[in-house]
Parts: sequence; C-alpha cells; structure tokens
Amino acid sequence: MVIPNIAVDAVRHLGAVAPDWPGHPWWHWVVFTLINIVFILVMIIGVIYIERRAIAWFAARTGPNRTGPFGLLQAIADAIKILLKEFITPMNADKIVFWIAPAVVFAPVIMIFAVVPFMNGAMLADLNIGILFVVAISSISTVGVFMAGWSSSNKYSMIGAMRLVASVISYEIPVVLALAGVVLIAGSLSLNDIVLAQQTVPFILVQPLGFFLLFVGGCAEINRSPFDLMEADSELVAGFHTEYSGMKFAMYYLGEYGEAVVMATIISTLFLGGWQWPFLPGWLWLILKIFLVFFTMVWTRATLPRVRIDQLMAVAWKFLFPLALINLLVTALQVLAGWPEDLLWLMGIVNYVLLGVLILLWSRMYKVGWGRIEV
Amino acid sequence: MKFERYGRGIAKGMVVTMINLLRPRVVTQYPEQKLTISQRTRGNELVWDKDKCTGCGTCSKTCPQGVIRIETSVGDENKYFVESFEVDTGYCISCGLCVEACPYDALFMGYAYELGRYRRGDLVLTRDEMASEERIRSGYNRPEVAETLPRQTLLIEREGD
Amino acid sequence: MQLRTEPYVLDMGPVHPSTHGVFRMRVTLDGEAVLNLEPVFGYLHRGVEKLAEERAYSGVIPLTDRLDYVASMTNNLAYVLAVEKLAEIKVPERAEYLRVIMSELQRISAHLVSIGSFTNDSGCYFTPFLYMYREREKIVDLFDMVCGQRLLYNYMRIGGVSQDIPDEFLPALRKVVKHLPGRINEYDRLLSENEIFLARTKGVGILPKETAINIGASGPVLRSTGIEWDIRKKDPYSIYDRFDFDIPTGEAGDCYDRYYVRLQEMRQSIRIVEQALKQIPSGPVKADVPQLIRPPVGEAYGHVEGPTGEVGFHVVSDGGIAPYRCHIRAPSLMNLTGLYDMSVGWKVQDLIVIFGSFAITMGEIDR
Amino acid sequence: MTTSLSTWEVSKQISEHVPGAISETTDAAIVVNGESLLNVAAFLKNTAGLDFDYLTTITAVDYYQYFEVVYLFVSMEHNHSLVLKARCHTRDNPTLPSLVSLWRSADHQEREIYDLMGITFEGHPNMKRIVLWPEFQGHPQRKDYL
Repeated sequence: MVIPNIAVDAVRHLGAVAPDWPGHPWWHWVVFTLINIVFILVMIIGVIYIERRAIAWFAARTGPNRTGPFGLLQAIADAIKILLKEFITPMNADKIVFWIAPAVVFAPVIMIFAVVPFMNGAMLADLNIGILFVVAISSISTVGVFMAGWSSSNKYSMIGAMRLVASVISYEIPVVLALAGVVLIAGSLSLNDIVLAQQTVPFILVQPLGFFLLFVGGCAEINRSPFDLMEADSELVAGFHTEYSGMKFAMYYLGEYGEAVVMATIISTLFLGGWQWPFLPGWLWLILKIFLVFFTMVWTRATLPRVRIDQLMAVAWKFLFPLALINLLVTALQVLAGWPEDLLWLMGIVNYVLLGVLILLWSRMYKVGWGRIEV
Repeated sequence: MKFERYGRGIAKGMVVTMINLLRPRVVTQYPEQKLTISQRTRGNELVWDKDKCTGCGTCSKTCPQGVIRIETSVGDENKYFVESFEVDTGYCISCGLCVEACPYDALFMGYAYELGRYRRGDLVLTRDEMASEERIRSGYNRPEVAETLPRQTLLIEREGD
Repeated sequence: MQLRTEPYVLDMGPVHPSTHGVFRMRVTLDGEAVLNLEPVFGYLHRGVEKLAEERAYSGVIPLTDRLDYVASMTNNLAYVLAVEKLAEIKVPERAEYLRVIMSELQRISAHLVSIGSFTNDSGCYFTPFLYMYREREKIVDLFDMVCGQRLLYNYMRIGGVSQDIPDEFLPALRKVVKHLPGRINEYDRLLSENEIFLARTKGVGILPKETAINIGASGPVLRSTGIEWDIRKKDPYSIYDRFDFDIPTGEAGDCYDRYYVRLQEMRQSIRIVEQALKQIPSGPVKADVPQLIRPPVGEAYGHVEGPTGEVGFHVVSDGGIAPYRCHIRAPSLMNLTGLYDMSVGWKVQDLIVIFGSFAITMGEIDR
Repeated sequence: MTTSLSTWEVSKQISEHVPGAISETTDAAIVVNGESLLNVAAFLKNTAGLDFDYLTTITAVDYYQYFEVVYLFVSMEHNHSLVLKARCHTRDNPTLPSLVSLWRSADHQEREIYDLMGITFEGHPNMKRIVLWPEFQGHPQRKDYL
C-alpha cells in the first residue's frame, strides 16, 4: 500500500501545480492519461469480478474461482481467450460502420474520467463545466450502439439498439435534472469543487431524491437490470451485439462495464463524497465507494425482473421526470433562501420528508399504460 | 406498474436475495469434490456375472433398444455357453429393464458415471469387459448389493434448514 | 410528417434462449408489437408413437420418460394406468401410495422448474431460477435414491412400481416435506408482490374462460382462468380420492395467475405427500405381472393430471406383446393453441413472458 | 368421477336428430359415418344434457382395412365423457370433416393426424404438416410405412 500512496501523492502534487487548463505542464497530461486508462481498465476488471462473484452468490452459486487466487484473474483469462477468437463479420453487414462502432462505444468511457478527481485536485483536467462534460460525453456511446445495431443487419440487434436510443434519450432528462440539484447546492459545475463541498455532509443526506433519481436513471442509462432492455438476454438473444465476436465483442463488454464504473463513479463523487473520508487515502475511498455503488446495482440485477419498453418510458416520463422537476424546484428555493451552511442537516431532514411524501403521492397518482395494441 | 404499495414488494424481494447471499452455497466443485451417488445408480456400464448367467437371453428380449447381443452354444452338461455378449452403450438408454428381467440375478447396472470415450467403437462393451472384477456393481434392483455401497449424499442433509 | 412503416417478420427460434427447447415462432412485428404469430413445431420429433408400436409394453415406459422430461413420473403413470386399464391389473396398495408420492413430488419439482424458467423469461437474471433448482435438487435426490437416475426415472411399472423404496427414503422425504413450505413461502415473498413482476405479468396474455375450454387447455393454464378442473378431483385415478386437497384457481387467466396457480399447487402437493406419508402401508409393490404382458384386444385411455396438464395415453391392443397404437395426448400442444389469441397485440417482451407462462416442454409437443 | 355415458342411449338420441349417422354402436364407443361426423359433433356439443364442451383427444388408428379416428369428448359441466369414432375406408386419400369450427383443440391434433396418418380434414383452416417438414413424402404413422 505504500508505493501507490506515494505515487498518488506525487501525482496530486503535480496536478496541484496549475489547476487552470491551458497552463499545465505537458507531463501532467501524459501521467494522468496513463493513470486514467490504467484506472478504468483495472476498475473494469474489478467490477467484472464483483459482478460475477456477487451475482453468483446471490444465486447460490460460487462464481469464478479457478483462475488465480479467488478467481481474481478470471477477467484476464476471459480477455486472453476472447483475443484468440475469430472475428466474424456478417455478410450483409455495413462493414465500415460495423467496425467503427465498438470504438465509438468504448472511447467515451475513458474520456469521462478526465474530470473525475481521485484526490483533491488529482485529475486530468479540472474543467469548470465538469458535469456538463460528463453528461455530454456519456451520450456519445449511444451513437456507437445504434451504429452496431444498424450495421449488423440483424433484427434482434436493431430492436435492441432502438430500445437503447429510446431509453437513453428519455433518461438523460431526469438524470441531468437530478445532477442540477447537487450543482445548485455545491455552487459549481466542477467535480472537484462538488467533492470539496461535501466536506461535512455527503450530498446523499441532503439530496436523497436526487440520489434516488440518479441511481434509477443511471441504471437505465447504462442499461443495467431492471432496465437492461437493449440486450435483454431472454428476448433479444444479446441485443445489439448479437453479431459481434472476438475483440470487438470484448470492446462492448468492456464498454458496458466501463459505463457502469463511470456511473458508479459519478454517483459516489456527487452523492457519497468522492475521495472525502478520514483515515484511508482518498483514492482508496473512491474505489471502495465505486464498488459499493456497483454492488447495489448487482443486487438489483439479481433480484428484479426486467421492465417492458413502454413501462420503461413511463417510468422516465411519468415518474422520474416530475420528481426531478420538483426536486430541482425545492432545492433551488432552498438555495435561493440562503440556507445557512451549518443547518445543512436540517435541509437533509426536510428533503427526506419530501422524498417520502412524493413517493407516496406518486404511487397513488401514476400508472403505466396498457401495453396491448389492438390488431 | 403501479406502486400501490410504495415499492414494498421490491424491498421484500431484495431482502430475500440478501438472505440467500448469506446462506451457505450448495454447489460442489465437481472434479475435486464428488458427491456419493445413489446406491441404485443406473450407470450404463453393465456388470455381468459369468457364473450365474445361463445364457437365457431374457435381457436381450426385454431391452427396448435392442442393444444387447448374446450368442450362445450348447456346452457340456447340456448348459448354454455364452460365446459373445455385447452391449452397445452408445444406444443404451440406461432404463435398467434388462437387470430387472434377469431371472438369475446375473446382470447388474454399473456404479460408475464417468463414461466418456474418444471413439464410438469403445462404447461397445464386450463379454470380458462386462465380467471384469474392477467394475463396481450398482444396487439397482439388487438390494443385497445396495447394502454394501456407501450412503448417498443428500442435499437436504447438507443444507439443513 | 407521415413516416412510412411496415411490418417485418422475425423468426424466434428454433435456437433462441427463451423457447424452452427448439420451438419456433414466426412472428410478424410492427415495431415491437406482435401482429401475427405462427408456431412451428417438429424440431424435436422423434416419432415416439411409432417407436412405441415396436416395443413391448414395458419397453414403452422409458420412452414416456422422454416426453415431458421435467415430469417423467407423471408420464410413466399415465401410460401405466392406460395399460392397467386395458389388462385389468390390480395394483398393490403400497405401490399406489408410492405412485402418488412420486407424482406429487414430481409436480413440485416440475412447477419449480416452470416458475424458475418463467422468471428467467421475465428477466430476473437467473437468481430465482437457481433458487428453484436448488429446491428441485432435494426432490431429485429422492428420486435418485429410489430409482437410480435424476431425470429419466422409469420408475412406474405395469402393476406397480419397479422396486420398493430404500429404508432411508421416508426419513429423508419427511425432512424435505418439512423443509419445502418455508422455502416456497420465501420465493412467494421474492416474486409475488414484486411490483415489476406484477407489471410484467398482471393482465398480460389473458386467456378467456370459454377459449380455454375450447382450445382444450388443461392444467394450470385452464385453472388460472377460474375453472376448477383437476383430474385428480374430477376423475380420481390411483388413490387420489383418499386425500384432502384443494384446487387452486386464478381469476383473470393472465400470466400472473398461471404463475400463482403453480405456486399454490406446490403447497397442495406437499399436503398430499404429508397425508400419504401418514397412511402408507407396507406390503408388496408390484403385482404379479409377466415381463412380456399381452393385454386382451381392446383400447383404453389413461390420463393423469401432469404438471402441465392432462397427460393421456390412448393405448390400442391387438393382443400382441407390443401396443398396436399408442397415442399421447400432450397437454402443452393443446395449451399452445391459445398462444395466438393471448399474444397478438402485445410486445415482443410480453410474447416471451406469455410463452414462458405455459411452461411447455418440447419433448412432449413434438414427441 | 367422470362417468362414461351409455353409448346406447346417446346413439339413440343421435339417430333421432341426425338420421343415418350411426353405423355401429358398441359398449365402449359410437361409430358414426364420416359424412355426418360434423353434424353429430355439433349435436353433442350443443344439446342440453350432453354439453360436450371439451374435446380431450383425437387418435387415429390404422387397421389396414380402414382408418379409425377416435374422439374423446368430455363435458366439464356434467363431468361425463363419450367416445366417438369415425372410419375412413380408403387408403389413398382418406378424408373426414374437421371439427376445428366446434373445438379449436382439434386444430393441432388434426394437423398431426394429417401429417402422420395422412387423413385430410376438410374445413381445417391450416391443413399443413406439423411435425415433419413440408417436402416429406408419406405418412409414417401408417402401419404399411417402413
């Protein structure tokens, strides 16, 4: 534990030299680009392990335990196996699009980590529009998925891709509105500033509704169960990547878990205090929080059935969207009224009561539509 | 979806899965860990008792698949001598009817279960293979053999409640 | 602006994760909504009925195992009942009890499989499925102990059962019977109130009462529409008239009711097994029936209430050692007649759920 | 207990309403002419007191001289059953009227009989092979099929 600690401290020191964008020394970019790529790959291996282990434990199985100690090297073994596989291109596929699509899906995942602080100021670029950057970049992978679904010339892929586009576009709105509440309280769009603002109270205690919305919306946006409609394995075989094999498939696989890591990182940065916490080094706290959030996602995946596509849309537009608006309005009023800094806990209590009342109310008011059409 | 009960059902389900996460796992790691199989296992490696068999061919007649081939000739003391006795286990459906039909208790189901072969021809069991002493007899329809075999592992006993 | 759309045809199956074997549905879709559906059978056709004509009466029993391979015991029983009716064989008392115990355990295990795969179809990622398989394993252990195999039991014989149960069977069965209700309640909690599960299954794929009768539906599919029709009650075979149990019925005839009827039926089956355990006498387990039985010329229809519905065997004898004709009434084949009515207009996802709620086995449909 | 209706009484009733339909009555079953099968079936379904609303199973048996199709009807209301038989005496192109218009449970079963036994059911909306592929020659369930 000593060596990484020193390394990260050094890096943080380097990063803190000049937080403004254009004035950075060149080695800052190199070092952090490397750190980001390594971090995301290691985290992907980590979450894949957690996913496979936890879902196996939930299902009364053991999970991977053959490769390495406790099966920790399973993801690497899978990667080696998948590298040796033949890559098959369907005859009727739109070849160029088919080949580009995996890169389009995977690249944004790495890009997002540019603005995530591992410790105070230890980040690739402390953009003053950090959250906006996250929201904008994370939508790009949708294009990649749609490219894959379109170019595969497979009906299952096409249905999966259409579902994904529909769901991501709808869920973007409640997610962004949920983020806005945090931004209002923190008073900044920069992720580092938001983490610093959680010095005393993590925002999950202040913004419970925002957390709930971001968690549900985030699950939908990265297509995790119960909203994993785009690759609904019991209906669409494998959704948009049905026709992919070999390393291209691995790119989707990595991209999918990379998105999960990103979403878990955003949630833990915005609501769980990011690297803030005593005793342990900050980057370790961040990793632990990411794993915790991810574990919750696995837990829901292990328990819940999948929703239908119209129900998915109904949840976004009839349930999450109004709640997000109300949350934003209430938070804005609270901030506008100049809520005293040391009474933040009271704001938390008020918001929790609000969460309860709203969920009770909406349970009564909201109904998803009748799924059948007349033929 | 109507949250008439405010998502209580989902919460209940989550609790159930969490309880099951904490339960001991029932999976066994097969090649290293092996459970004791049933005393009456119908492994299709038939075991044949050369001394008891009279060559009546009842097994062959009862076999629904018709995979038991038995050739006999009249030997000394007017007894049948079994010249060849073959079972193509590739076609055997392990139904156990031959063992039940045998009037002299000369045929037994096998206790073995790892029966993969590389060649299809190897699946045909010959007279000597079936009479081999190394084969363990299963207790299917042979209670006296069943008593000698170890007790079967039961999940209900491993898991308890 | 008017966008031009056109329906397209999607071949679901024969190789598809949710077709429970090798079933194929030619589905015409408008976006995600099902406009037309044509089931295509026959990918697992092995000609069991023809094969049965060339085997001795006892040799057909292993074939019946391979029809509905998640419910071999009840298939065995249906065939054996038909032959016994034909040959007028009296079955010993203990064998009757063993038959009842085995078929009720089989019903529990088959329902566990159906519920498990149904939840899998509705999108639970294998968790309930494996829970169900864990419980099924306890029952399969018992079957293994009795008849030496875990899937294709081949236990019933003409005139009884193949062999008596070993000594440790009854204590183990008592333990299982004591253990299972708690687990069933647990899975009830896991699924029956889950809002997402309700949203996916309630009101989906409704089969009206009249249609259910008209298409010849049976088993949980029929009972979920509210019709109290259970052959164990209405035409008691074996010794079912000695047991006290209820017929769980649904109300709407939707996917949820089919699921819930199965869940409640498991409880009733446990009740029957408990009663049978108290009453089981000692004695012989097989009537004195020759291995190559020759029933008199005639025909008989034997049916039982299998886990999927009424499993029937229509056996025609010409006095020989092999059945002259052996027709199998496959409950799943009849139930699937209603698939079109139930799924047209719903989405692809609902189609999978509706199809999963039948709990079909292709071995039985294609034969 | 599902009671088997007395075939003699039912056949008397049938012959009153559909004259000339019965060709033979035994203790176990009523054999009707192929041409009047649909009328008899409709009579069985719609007559109060009989109300056979459930067609349990259809079996076709090949007796070399003729094909016999066995229908087993059950009434859920009265819990009684009846076996009805119809015969086809040709081997080349045996036909019988289809009962799909009355009981849709006949749908798949008649297709299966057509497929395996080669009996065509007239009036069936979708008389195609069900378990074998469309190009298949012959009808394997027949006794002379080798």
